[in-house]
Amino acid sequence: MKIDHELDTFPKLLFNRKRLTPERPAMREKDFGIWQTWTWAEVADEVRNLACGLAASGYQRGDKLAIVGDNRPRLYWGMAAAQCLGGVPVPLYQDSVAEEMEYVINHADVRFALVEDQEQVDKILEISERCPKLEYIFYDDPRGLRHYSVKNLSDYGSLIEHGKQFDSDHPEFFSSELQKGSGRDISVILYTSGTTGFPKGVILTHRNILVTVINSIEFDALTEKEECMAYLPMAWVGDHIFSYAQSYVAGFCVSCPESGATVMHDMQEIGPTYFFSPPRIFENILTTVLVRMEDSSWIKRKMFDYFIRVAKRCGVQILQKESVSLVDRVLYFLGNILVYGPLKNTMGFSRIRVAYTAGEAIGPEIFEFFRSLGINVKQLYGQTEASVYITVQTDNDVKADTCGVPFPDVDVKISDSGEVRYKSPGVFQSYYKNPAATLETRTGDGWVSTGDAGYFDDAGHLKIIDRVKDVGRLNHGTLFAPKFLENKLKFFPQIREAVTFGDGRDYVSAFINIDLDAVSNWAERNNVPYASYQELAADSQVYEMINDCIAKTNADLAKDSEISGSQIKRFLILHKELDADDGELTRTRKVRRRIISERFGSLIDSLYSDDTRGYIKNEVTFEDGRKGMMEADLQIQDVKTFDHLKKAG
Amino acid sequence: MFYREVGQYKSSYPADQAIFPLSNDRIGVMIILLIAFIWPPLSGSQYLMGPILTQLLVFGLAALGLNLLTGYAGQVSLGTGGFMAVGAFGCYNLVLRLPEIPIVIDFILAGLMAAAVGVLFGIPSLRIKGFYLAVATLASQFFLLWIFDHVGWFTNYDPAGVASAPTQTFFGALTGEGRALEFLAPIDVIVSGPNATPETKYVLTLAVVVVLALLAKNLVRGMTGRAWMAIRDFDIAAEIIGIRPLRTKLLAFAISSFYCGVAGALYVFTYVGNADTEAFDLIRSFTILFMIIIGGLGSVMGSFLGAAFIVLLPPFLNIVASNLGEGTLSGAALANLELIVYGGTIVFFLAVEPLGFARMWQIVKEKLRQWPFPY
Amino acid sequence: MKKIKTIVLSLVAMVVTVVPFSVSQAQDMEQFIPALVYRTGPYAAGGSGFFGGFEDYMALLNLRDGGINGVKLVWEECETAYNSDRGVECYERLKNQGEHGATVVHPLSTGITYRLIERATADKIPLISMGYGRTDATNGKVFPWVFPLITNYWSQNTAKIKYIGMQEGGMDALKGKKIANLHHESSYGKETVPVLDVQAAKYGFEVKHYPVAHPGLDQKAAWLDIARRYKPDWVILRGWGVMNPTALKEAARVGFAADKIVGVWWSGAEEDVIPAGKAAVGYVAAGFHPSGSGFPVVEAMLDIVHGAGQGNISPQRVGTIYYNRGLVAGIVTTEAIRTAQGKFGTKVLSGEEMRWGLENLSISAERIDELGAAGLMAPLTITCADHEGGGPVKFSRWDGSQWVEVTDWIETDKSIVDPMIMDSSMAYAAEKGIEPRSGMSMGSDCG
Amino acid sequence: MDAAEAQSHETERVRQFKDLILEVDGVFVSFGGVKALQNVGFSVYKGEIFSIIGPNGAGKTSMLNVISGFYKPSAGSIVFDGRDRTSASPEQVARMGFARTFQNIALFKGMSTLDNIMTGRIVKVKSNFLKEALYYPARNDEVAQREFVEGIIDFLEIQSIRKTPVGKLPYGLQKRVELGRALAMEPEILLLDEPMAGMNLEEKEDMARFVLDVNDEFGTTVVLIEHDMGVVMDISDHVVVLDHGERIAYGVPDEVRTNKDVIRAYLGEH
Repeated sequence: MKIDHELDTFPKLLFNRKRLTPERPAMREKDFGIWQTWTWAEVADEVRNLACGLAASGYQRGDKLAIVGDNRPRLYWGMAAAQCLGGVPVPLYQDSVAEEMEYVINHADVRFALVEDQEQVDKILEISERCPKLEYIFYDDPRGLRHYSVKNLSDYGSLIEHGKQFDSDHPEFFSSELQKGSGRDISVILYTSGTTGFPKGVILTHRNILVTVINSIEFDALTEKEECMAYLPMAWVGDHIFSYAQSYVAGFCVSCPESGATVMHDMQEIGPTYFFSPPRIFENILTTVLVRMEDSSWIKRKMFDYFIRVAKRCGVQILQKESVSLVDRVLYFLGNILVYGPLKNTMGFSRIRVAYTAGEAIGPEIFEFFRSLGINVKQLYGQTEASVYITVQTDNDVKADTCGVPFPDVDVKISDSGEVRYKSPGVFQSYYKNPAATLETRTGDGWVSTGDAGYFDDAGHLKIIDRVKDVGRLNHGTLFAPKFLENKLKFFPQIREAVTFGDGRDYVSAFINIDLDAVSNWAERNNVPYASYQELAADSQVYEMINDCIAKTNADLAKDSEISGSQIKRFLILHKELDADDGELTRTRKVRRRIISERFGSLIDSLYSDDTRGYIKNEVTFEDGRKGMMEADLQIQDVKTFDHLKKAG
Repeated sequence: MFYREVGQYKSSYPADQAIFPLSNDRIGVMIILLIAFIWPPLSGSQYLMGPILTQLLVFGLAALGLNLLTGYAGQVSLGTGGFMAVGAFGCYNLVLRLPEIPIVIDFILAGLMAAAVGVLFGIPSLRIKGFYLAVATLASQFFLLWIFDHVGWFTNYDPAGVASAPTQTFFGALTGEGRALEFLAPIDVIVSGPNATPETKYVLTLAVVVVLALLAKNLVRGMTGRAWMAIRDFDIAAEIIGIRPLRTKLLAFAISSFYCGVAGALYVFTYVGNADTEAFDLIRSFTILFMIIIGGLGSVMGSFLGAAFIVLLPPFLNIVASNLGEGTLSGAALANLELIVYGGTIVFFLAVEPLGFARMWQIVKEKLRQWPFPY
Repeated sequence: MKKIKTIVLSLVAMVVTVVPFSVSQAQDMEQFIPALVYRTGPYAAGGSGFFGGFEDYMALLNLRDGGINGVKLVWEECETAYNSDRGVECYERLKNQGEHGATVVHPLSTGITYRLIERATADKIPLISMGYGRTDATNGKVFPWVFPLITNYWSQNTAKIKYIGMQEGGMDALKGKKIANLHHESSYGKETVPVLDVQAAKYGFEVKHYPVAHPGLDQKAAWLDIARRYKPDWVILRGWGVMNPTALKEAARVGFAADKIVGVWWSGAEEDVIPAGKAAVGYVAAGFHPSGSGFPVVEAMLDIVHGAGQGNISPQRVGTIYYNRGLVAGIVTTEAIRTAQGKFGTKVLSGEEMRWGLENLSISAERIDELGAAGLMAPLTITCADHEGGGPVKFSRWDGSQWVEVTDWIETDKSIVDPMIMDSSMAYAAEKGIEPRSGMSMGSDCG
Repeated sequence: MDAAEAQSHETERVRQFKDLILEVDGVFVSFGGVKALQNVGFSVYKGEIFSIIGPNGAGKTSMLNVISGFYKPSAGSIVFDGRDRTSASPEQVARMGFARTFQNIALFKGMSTLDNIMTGRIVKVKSNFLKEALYYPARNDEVAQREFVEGIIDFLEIQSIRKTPVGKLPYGLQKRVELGRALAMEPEILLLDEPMAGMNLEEKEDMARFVLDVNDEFGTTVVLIEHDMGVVMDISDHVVVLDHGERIAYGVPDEVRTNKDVIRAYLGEH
């Protein structure tokens, strides 16, 4: 892949867009009740002013600009502006607590910060004493900040004004800075949340990202006509690639929702053609769909169930243009009018041409559900360190349980220990100020370790089982892949989170988090009184319901000889929701197994004893940030297991 | 179910405030209008065009007029028949005495006459409200009809007091030889009188009603409509934000009467062909009040739905009854059955869905939008 | 519940749009006649009685004779509730039924007649307004399609003044007399105002018009004025429906003698007097036919039609004024069909052929006898120019239980009516730009 | 950078004003024999937050009704910006630059939040009904009003209820919408009739925040009535205390708080 030297950085691409399609929309944001729209020409001019404003404040090449906030156009422009000046944007998770933020700001040597609103300003002011390198804070939304008399704290508007002034005083400055940029420059530093220890700053150059992005645009034939929503955290590599980098190359418009709470509604309005999301979003959508259907009238429910069965039977085949019987085709057509179409409409998925799920494995049932409706969801296996793309599924060759084939220009191999390793033009430069970790991940031969266990199937598709360190074996030798089991459980709308144990044990057992939305809805309809999550979780009827779900999972597991032995024998329902504030989940809501084992050790012991109850007491963080002790005595239930039935022949 | 709203985002306020923000609705309305303009004339059914559709449109327009006053501005009126009569006899006299004027201008002038009369009878609304205002408006009903009954000039001294629509072409006598609009003569058509075709009359009525309905919709979604609704919902609060009560109410009376007046003119010229004061009696006023109650107060579409219900239900029941009841029920029983069903249906809607058809339609639409979900 | 409502509503909406336009297939040799009936509302007695007799007579012909020369008579009712708009709707709905559309229409309402004149003219369907409707339509040259058969309002009025004159002892005695014209405030009620004014001028009496608003229940003020202030010698009651018994009761209340009240024939039915009870005794009303069931044709109705269970009204009402009026309407209508068949052959007639039949209708005394209707109606001859036939009027007095004829047929005064009809109809022709038919002889062939 | 500086906006509100905007002088109001207001007078400075407080039945709402033109005082005068406006009608008062809210919420229940606030722009509209009927001639004006109103919706953080009929909103939000409608009038003086009545502490604080923000961001003079002294004292620049229709104290909050008559009026002895 060759990159034109004229277009080897994102700012250069931006100004290229201004030349090519000045009047096409570049960004939209729902604000003041309508979708405010900016064209490429407007964005380019705004970025120029912004960059000049930064320069006027003393921004130097190589300086880091922290970006904190929800997906707002101005924050994206801030990234581009920093890049214009040869600086490096460092997007931070907007819901990080002050301490997390402090670490990253200090570690990344951040001098400037562009933040969204008063909330973020307050957070940064709180830690500003401990962040001596941080000099300037700019904010987007002046609400409530008008009377803050803090030095070097100023609003976006005055930044732009200064920029205009600076630009007219130094008319050559901007262009020369723009031209100084090269593809080898650092484009962005993205801090990976990491399941253990401090976050690591992944350094990606313009070239890293560009090559991958250009390949991906070719791969999915993306055009400037795509519609895309920017709703995932800006600090996540996925958002950086999909909502920023690809847009600048392909020229499509990126839309920012009004707020986090209105994403689904805003998505329905925009109707993305190109969509990217971690499996969790798809899970949530499916749960919402099923819960809402429960409240529908009997006729509608029957109709829904019937046509979903039809879709299960032939939907995927129709999507993949395989041959399907005429009857099914007609039924599917009918179903499309009555169910699939309206469903996609309410989900905002009607116009989707390409959608990706990545970040972790998606439950096959969930995945098939969306594909059977005719939504072209594909799986992608990637990492921040690879500028996302490692393997990807091609249209019409999609299997629910694989991650597809290696992406163009990417080499993938499986190490002796079963670990997936890869090499690609997108591979990161290093972890910022962490050579040891860099060396550990990207070994001298240029191959990068992913930490995931997997293998290629006969068709050459990569299958990921679990984290290398998490895959274990039961005492009788059966493979124990916790995430695989957990995903199966999480398909049930009643189950929000599951944590399974089994490595080095005699059998598999599980912690369950019920889904409060789904279960409380059920409880209201069945007159089950409850006052809190804790009460609902301890309800015997709820236990029964979950028991059924697990039994169904066991029946499913029994079909496959490899994993039949890992059926779940015992489980309990946790009295609290696993929470990122307690460290039980990562900010991207991945389960932190080690911490959970530590925090709930006594319960795990009970699961592997004959006890019918387990006792636990530990510290929790409440929503308002206070901490407190919580204790509970939880019921433990056995679940029915099944013998593996060998298929005849 | 049929709504596909994905991708219908609004990037400007005019688009957000459009009458039909959803393209589905827009397309639907366009199709309905297209069918309405093309199908009945093609079908050639005079019954469909005349007593069914033209009647519906004429009374729908009158109901719309009353709805602007009662549904939007909250001023109850029982003078609808009177205002229609002003339009009807006004237009009759205009055409009779000034045949040069194109008919559409006559309609507008007739509407303006009704508006002037409406303003006059709206003056008490400053002091009295609700039921008492309704009674006061009765005065206009009686007074106006009395005038038309007793001043022979209005009916051109017809012995039976019947104003019979003269033959009039679209552009009026102005297309006559040597007149200003002579060049339009080849495309001029007869729109009233015995020689006007049902097609012409229907299409003209439809066009007038569509235009007026659009104007009404624009009014009620604009500041005028908001001022009316403010007066309706809370007159003291309306005053405190600078709304002038008298002006606002009188404007409502004027515009409402304008619509009723045009409806009256259409009644004479494109629907029945003639009218006496019987056509605009108190029962008519009540019927139109029923229309907006059943159709939905404060809804432009509801006015027409209510008119459709009141206008179409009797013939519908009559037809159904005479088709089903051949030999099983005597004619008298059938006729009474019709009354029972008719009255029962009205009571049913008043009790079960007091906000009328418009609200029901909204619910249905919401259901279709949420389909297959319940909410 | 809401869902069911939705479904029902959508069904209703569908049916409303579909049903009216399904045209019922006409079968062979059926002459279709619409019946714009009103069986509900304040005027139900008139509508149900008239069409009871009218339909019974058609049923009689069908049952007894197999129709007219083998052509069956069929009809369909449409309820107008005496409402003009609904009358128009019914007319439009029924006018295209039958092989050649409606043969003839009896609007049975002056208001509806007015609304239909232009439509029927355009549709070429004869409109028979027997004893009501637009008087100047008598001029067949201007109104080729409208037939106020037997006798029109103005003619009737001249007979009424003659009757009053007779009671006063000659027309000269009318000089200086005062007559109050208490009329229904509608096109029907107002129709005789001009002719009364003309007669008042001619005979030197004074007339004052008292309009009564629909439905006519509130006449207190009018009667107070009549009895206390105006003190007329005679009151002409031009009422309709419930207005009539109300008027009689009000008259009794203010002490105005019932025998000084002369009613028109829409105020002279049993239903108009029975509710007034004693107040009605002595009241005189005009009529162009008597009541009673003693006529052979009425007896045949009871025997054959009601005997076969195919009556269109309760048997008790057979022979009442309205019933007999419908019967007479049936006779003139079917005789016109017979006349037209004579010219055009035995077949289903078109509206134009029916008009020929009407314009050449001649019912002689012998024919009336043959029909079993002797005494029920006077002989009748219609021509192209004269759509009335100049029928005479009889007066009857209510004796508390039945109508007793008090006069023989009184001829109407053509010398007053004809010029007025000519003026009025020619004014209409001028306003509407109608070229009166010309070149017609008063003979039989109207072309 | 000094974090402590960030708190500077929380410092004591001792502000200086120089221009009088509203002078109420010797106002008497009575209904039948009941004297609602007796010789009440005070002055409001441009840009301040002015509170009228007092126990129940003190005549606070009567005072507000006099200012907003519902009551005509039998004696006394009201001078706004140097002009006497004692006998102006409510609608004239509104057009002069007064906006008010009501204790018992006077929203237009049949309309959405957006439409309710839009009605507040009626005094600013230049188009007329003919232009509106034709739509296009009035469109730019309508859009301009909408833009202004969206700013208020954003300011009051009620975006999510923009198109909800106000009748369906909870009490606290209705109060906010009513405030929004008043703000839409771009008033010189904002009259608030017990804006925090019936609210819980959190809602009260929110409302106090909005009142302060309005005063700060738009420079609007605020005259508010409150029964409860607590929250009001913190945000007011001047306070007048009424009791039984008479003025018993007038001054800056600290003076008023310690006034013996005020303490007595609030502690009882009615």
